Amino acid sequence: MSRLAVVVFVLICAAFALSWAVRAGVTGGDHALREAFLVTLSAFMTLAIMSFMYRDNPYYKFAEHLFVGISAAYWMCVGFWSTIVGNLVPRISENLSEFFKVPYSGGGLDFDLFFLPYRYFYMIPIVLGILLLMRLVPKAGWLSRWPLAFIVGTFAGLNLIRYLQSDFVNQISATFVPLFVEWHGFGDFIGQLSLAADGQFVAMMTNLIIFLGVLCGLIYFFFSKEHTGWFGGASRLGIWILMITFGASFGYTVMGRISLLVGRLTFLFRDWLGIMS
Amino acid sequence: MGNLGIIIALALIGGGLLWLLIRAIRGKEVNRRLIFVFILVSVAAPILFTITFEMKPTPIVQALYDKIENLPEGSKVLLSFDFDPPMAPEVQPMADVVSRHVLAKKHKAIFMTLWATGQAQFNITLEEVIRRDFPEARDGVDYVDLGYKAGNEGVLNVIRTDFKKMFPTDVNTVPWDSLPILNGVRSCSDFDLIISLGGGKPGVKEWVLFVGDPTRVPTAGGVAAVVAPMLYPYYPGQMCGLLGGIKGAAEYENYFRDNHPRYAGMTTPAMLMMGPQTVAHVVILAFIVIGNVLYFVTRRKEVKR
Amino acid sequence: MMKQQIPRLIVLVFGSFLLFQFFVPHESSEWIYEFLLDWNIIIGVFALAVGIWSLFNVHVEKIKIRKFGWKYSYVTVIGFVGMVTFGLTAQNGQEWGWFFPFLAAVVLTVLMIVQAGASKGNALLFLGAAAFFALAAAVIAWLDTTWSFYFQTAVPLQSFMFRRMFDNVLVSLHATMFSLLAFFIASAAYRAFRARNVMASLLLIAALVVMSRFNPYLEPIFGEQVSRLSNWLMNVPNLAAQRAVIMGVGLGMVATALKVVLGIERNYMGKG
Amino acid sequence: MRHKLKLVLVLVLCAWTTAAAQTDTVLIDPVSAAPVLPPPLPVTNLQAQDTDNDHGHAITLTWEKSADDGAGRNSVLAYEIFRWFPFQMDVVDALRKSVSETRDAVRAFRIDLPRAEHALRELREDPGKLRTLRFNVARPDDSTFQLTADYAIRALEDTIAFIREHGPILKNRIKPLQQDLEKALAELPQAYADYPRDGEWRSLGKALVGSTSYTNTGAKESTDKDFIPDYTDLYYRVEAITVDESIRSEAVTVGPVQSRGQWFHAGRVPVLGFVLMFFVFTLTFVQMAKKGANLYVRPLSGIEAVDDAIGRATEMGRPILYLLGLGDATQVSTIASFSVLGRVAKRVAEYQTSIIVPCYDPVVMAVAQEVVKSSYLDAGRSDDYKQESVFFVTNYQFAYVAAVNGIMLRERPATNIYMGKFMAESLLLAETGTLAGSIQIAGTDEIAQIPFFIVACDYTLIGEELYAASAYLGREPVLLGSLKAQDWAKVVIMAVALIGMLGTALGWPAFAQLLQVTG
Repeated sequence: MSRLAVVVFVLICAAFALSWAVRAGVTGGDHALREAFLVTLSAFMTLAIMSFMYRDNPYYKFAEHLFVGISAAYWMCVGFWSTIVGNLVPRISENLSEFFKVPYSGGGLDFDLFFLPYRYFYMIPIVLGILLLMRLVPKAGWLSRWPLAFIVGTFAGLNLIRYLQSDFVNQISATFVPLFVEWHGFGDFIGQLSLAADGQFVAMMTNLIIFLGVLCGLIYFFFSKEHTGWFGGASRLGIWILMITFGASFGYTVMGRISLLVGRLTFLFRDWLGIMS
Repeated sequence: MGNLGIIIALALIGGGLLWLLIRAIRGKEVNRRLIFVFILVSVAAPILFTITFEMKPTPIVQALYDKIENLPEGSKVLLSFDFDPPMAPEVQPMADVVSRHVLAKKHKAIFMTLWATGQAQFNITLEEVIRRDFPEARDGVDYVDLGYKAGNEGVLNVIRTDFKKMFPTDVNTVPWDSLPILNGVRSCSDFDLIISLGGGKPGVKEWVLFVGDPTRVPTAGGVAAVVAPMLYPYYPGQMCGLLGGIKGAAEYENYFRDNHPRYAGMTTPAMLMMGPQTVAHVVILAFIVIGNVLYFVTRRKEVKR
Repeated sequence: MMKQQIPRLIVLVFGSFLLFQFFVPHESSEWIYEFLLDWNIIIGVFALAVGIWSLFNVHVEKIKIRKFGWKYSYVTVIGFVGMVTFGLTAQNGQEWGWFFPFLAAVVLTVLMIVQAGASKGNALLFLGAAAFFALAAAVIAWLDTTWSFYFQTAVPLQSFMFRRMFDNVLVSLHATMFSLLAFFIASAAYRAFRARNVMASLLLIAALVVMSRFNPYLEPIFGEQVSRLSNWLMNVPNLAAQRAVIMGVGLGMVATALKVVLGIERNYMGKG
Repeated sequence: MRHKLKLVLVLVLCAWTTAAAQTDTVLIDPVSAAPVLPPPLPVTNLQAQDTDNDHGHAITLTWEKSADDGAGRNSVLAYEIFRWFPFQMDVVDALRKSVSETRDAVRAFRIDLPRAEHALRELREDPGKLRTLRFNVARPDDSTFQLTADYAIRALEDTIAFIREHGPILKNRIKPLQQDLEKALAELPQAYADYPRDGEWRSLGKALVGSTSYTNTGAKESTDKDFIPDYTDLYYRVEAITVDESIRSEAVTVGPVQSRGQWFHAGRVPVLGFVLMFFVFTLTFVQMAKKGANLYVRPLSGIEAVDDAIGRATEMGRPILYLLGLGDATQVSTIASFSVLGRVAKRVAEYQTSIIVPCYDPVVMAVAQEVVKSSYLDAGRSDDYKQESVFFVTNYQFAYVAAVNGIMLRERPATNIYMGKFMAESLLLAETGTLAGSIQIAGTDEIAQIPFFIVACDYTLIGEELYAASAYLGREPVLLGSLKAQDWAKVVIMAVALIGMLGTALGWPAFAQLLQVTG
């Protein structure tokens, strides 16, 4: 650790200690010290992460590693409560759920399946889970493929069908837009031809563009045909439309990202430094 | 004082950009860290010295507003808080204003969350909106919080057919059957409107795909700007309205406040946030311009060589 | 056979079941469907354990081989153990009693175990120390009544320390990390939005139009047209492209899922 | 035109009837006005059948409007629907209620006891603790009452004693109650069969004026309120009611009708059609491929980059960073990413460079370890495989990002490959990668994130290309065959879309309706 680093460290500690003291003074009331400390702590974390924008440094490393540890623990605790206590226990045994004080969801009356109370069948996933733990045993590691296969398999089937319906059939039928909006014959069409945004012509053009856009987009995704000739043209049009879209949604996103920064800075200015109302 | 500050800040930014432009014409790249500094200033300044504007709602925002406005009094509206503190700056304002609107129209509000972190977010809305603006609203009668259940889309798949199975009690472990507000609610089909507020996964898209589509219940959303474009294809067919990012929230706040004088004094975080938005957008636009100037200059030089 | 065929069979059976379950509204199929979803949740519980184990392995390994920045691994371990402790205990009353000594003892126990794992040779010494600290922790837990373990109700998740660590450390770290995007999006825009070719230019122009639309100040300058144009971009080309991509992705997903169910694609499953 | 006429007619009628009513009420006092409004005519042709495409426990009623609905005297306000309930249902409900209540009580006791005891201990030690007591003691209901320490102690003692005494009793009461409930439920079918003895008609709700159908959906669990048993004779009754609830048409009864679950969902036929189409396509083309039909695939720059990238890493002697994204093992994009990982890892093993795979989800990690291991096995370098190279970081989005960013800046990988499901972190990762000077190849189906990858990465696989990637890298005929199948599916989509489009355009919506998925 170089001398400079030590000096910087000392300075930073001093600065935050000071801000802690000031904050405590400002807030007052009982637990003032504690509350002030917590705010200062989170301000420190904020700045430690932001220092990454300059370059990688010990403070960022510290924050990063703490982040990993705490978040893993948080995820584990929540998982424990919501999954084990919240979902597993109430389903397998009444006594256990009484011990964990969660409502027993097996229902007062369970019915038999193959002459066994059906909750016994929850032993199967538990066994699968134990097989998953077999990974930790080098010799029996391959056993863990069974639960993995189960998870992957079930959800492959599930997603297959759900996406087929929603991303597919529904989207296709959504492309069935009327080409001729309120069509009353050609003469009529010529008669009131206008470029008004809500006019008939514009509406028809819009529908047409959308439809062609979808087709070209799909053509771009063709893998087993050379993109040459009219086909190539269409696919180029397709990728152009895609690019426009991506540009647009990039532009749209900037807003959101800035909001987040606003959120953080507001915290620093208002809750920590107290220099804004 | 505020004005002075903002003027100085803007002058600083403008001058700096001009200088960078000149350097660009001379063919000098802009240092990454310099860009960061500019962004920091352009966001920080408008926060310290506030600016706000009036704005009118875009149709897709209007659609959600009208939907809530026109539901018969006492309809059951399900609001799902599918976001977390980091996303909160964007989504919390929507959650607040939409909840306020729902309760103001005397609808029955049923709150839940698919994110472990959503519960804390709801508590904020509970304090800031429900307890403050609607002291008369009773828990379990006018609104109820069902809390969080793990399982993401799994939860949706279950509650689509059987709500009680996933939520046997509300967040305060009051049993389902003793909550009057939930009388006649068996599955998601029994709601008149489903609103998911979130920006991640599971979020609005999952609600539409796993619940909205199969049950044909009108579904709307308030989302972080990043996912908004992705949801446009679902409107108006599979969704009945969408608030995209802080602008959507600001428009909604503005429109709601103008049409419900009773809440004229309400907080409008989203509208306040439009100030930094504006300046930062200008700065980024400027940087894009500078980048292109630089590009053409360098290319001309290469051509010369 | 056991290593390959059975997993493949499992995938085929459950995959195709859930595939056709969709078309069978009957109660019994519904019931099995929900039952299977429960199974997945339950298996997830055990996955948790695997994850934690791996986490510890990584850091023990780092410390063992003195990998660059190994010292920080202690931070991770301490943070983890501390947070877990907060997540399983809660105060009974207002005062803290011996909670923090207990916390220290627990942390030290785990650290000693980690050391034992990382050390070459004198592992027993560390294990001994671990045992000692564990004993200390146990004694405190036994005697001190100001706080207690809550395995029964989710009280600890609302407990003071857990919530505070979440609100003041986890959230601020998370939110800050997220907000860095504001900077990166700017630098990325500066670096990449250059009219090199048609595609890049389209990307650039679309972005410019949409961005300048979210901007009350630019309204008078560019006029109504820009916001109308950006609305058009959002509603027409965006809609078309999104739809095309969604369909393509849906197609890819369906194909992949089908390959998995049919056992054509089994790269995700180890061999040998 | 004709509709318009009808409408006008109806309006006139309404106007006339209401006007008539007006004058009447004006003439004579409201009390004797009641009989003036005669009961409306009943509904006709009332039908009841099991609801289609459901899991049972639901009955749909259909009828033809009363002659006075919208026409005639136009006096109908709504239709009230009744079902015949055997009194046995009340018995069941009562039992069910007491079971659940007893359960709740027992649970509450179990939670309260330790707290009460602790509170008592605290108070005994120091009465001053009364302020911060974590237990609200029972107190008399009058505003002047002041809570004192010894009152609280006494109250707590009472509470504890009460719980200690009654807790076990209640607990023992649950089982017998349940048995009674089961017995009662067992007798339910008989009770229904006894129609019309020992039962009564109860209102289910109202259907608005003008409506001609009502669906009575019940719970499927016999333990639930409003549970409708399947395969049981049910009887329904519909009455037309007027503004004055007491004036209603005579009831029309229908029954017996039984509800049952269906074994096939007719509304989802189109989906089934597509599933079958996929089956056929995939299988045919896979067969063709196996027979060795040569299958052209157009080049994808992103894919070709992979090889060079690995070569580059080898030259620089730096590792390759492969990220599977935030998806869990259940997501298809993650599965696709697994197979890409397999290919990449094989190459890595052949070139004898190293690969780092930080994972976000333990299950994904487990699978990824299997994948990488077996790829090393295929490359014949199983002893080079290090389990630590595939590890779990944390299951918390931005903590994961923070850690990965750290890895990028410290290990300085020559190449970063992002394949799978990515969320907001995409740009964070990609920009950091650029800072670290790595070649970056990305592929995701998260449309919202593609722009960022396009902007910050050297090569990007857009949407479906991610799913094609493994086939491209593997070059196995089987997988190429499935690519071909996907393309043909696209052709079908386009054809269908075109036909549907023209169909709607030429006012022939039948085709579009074919594709309507209901429910």
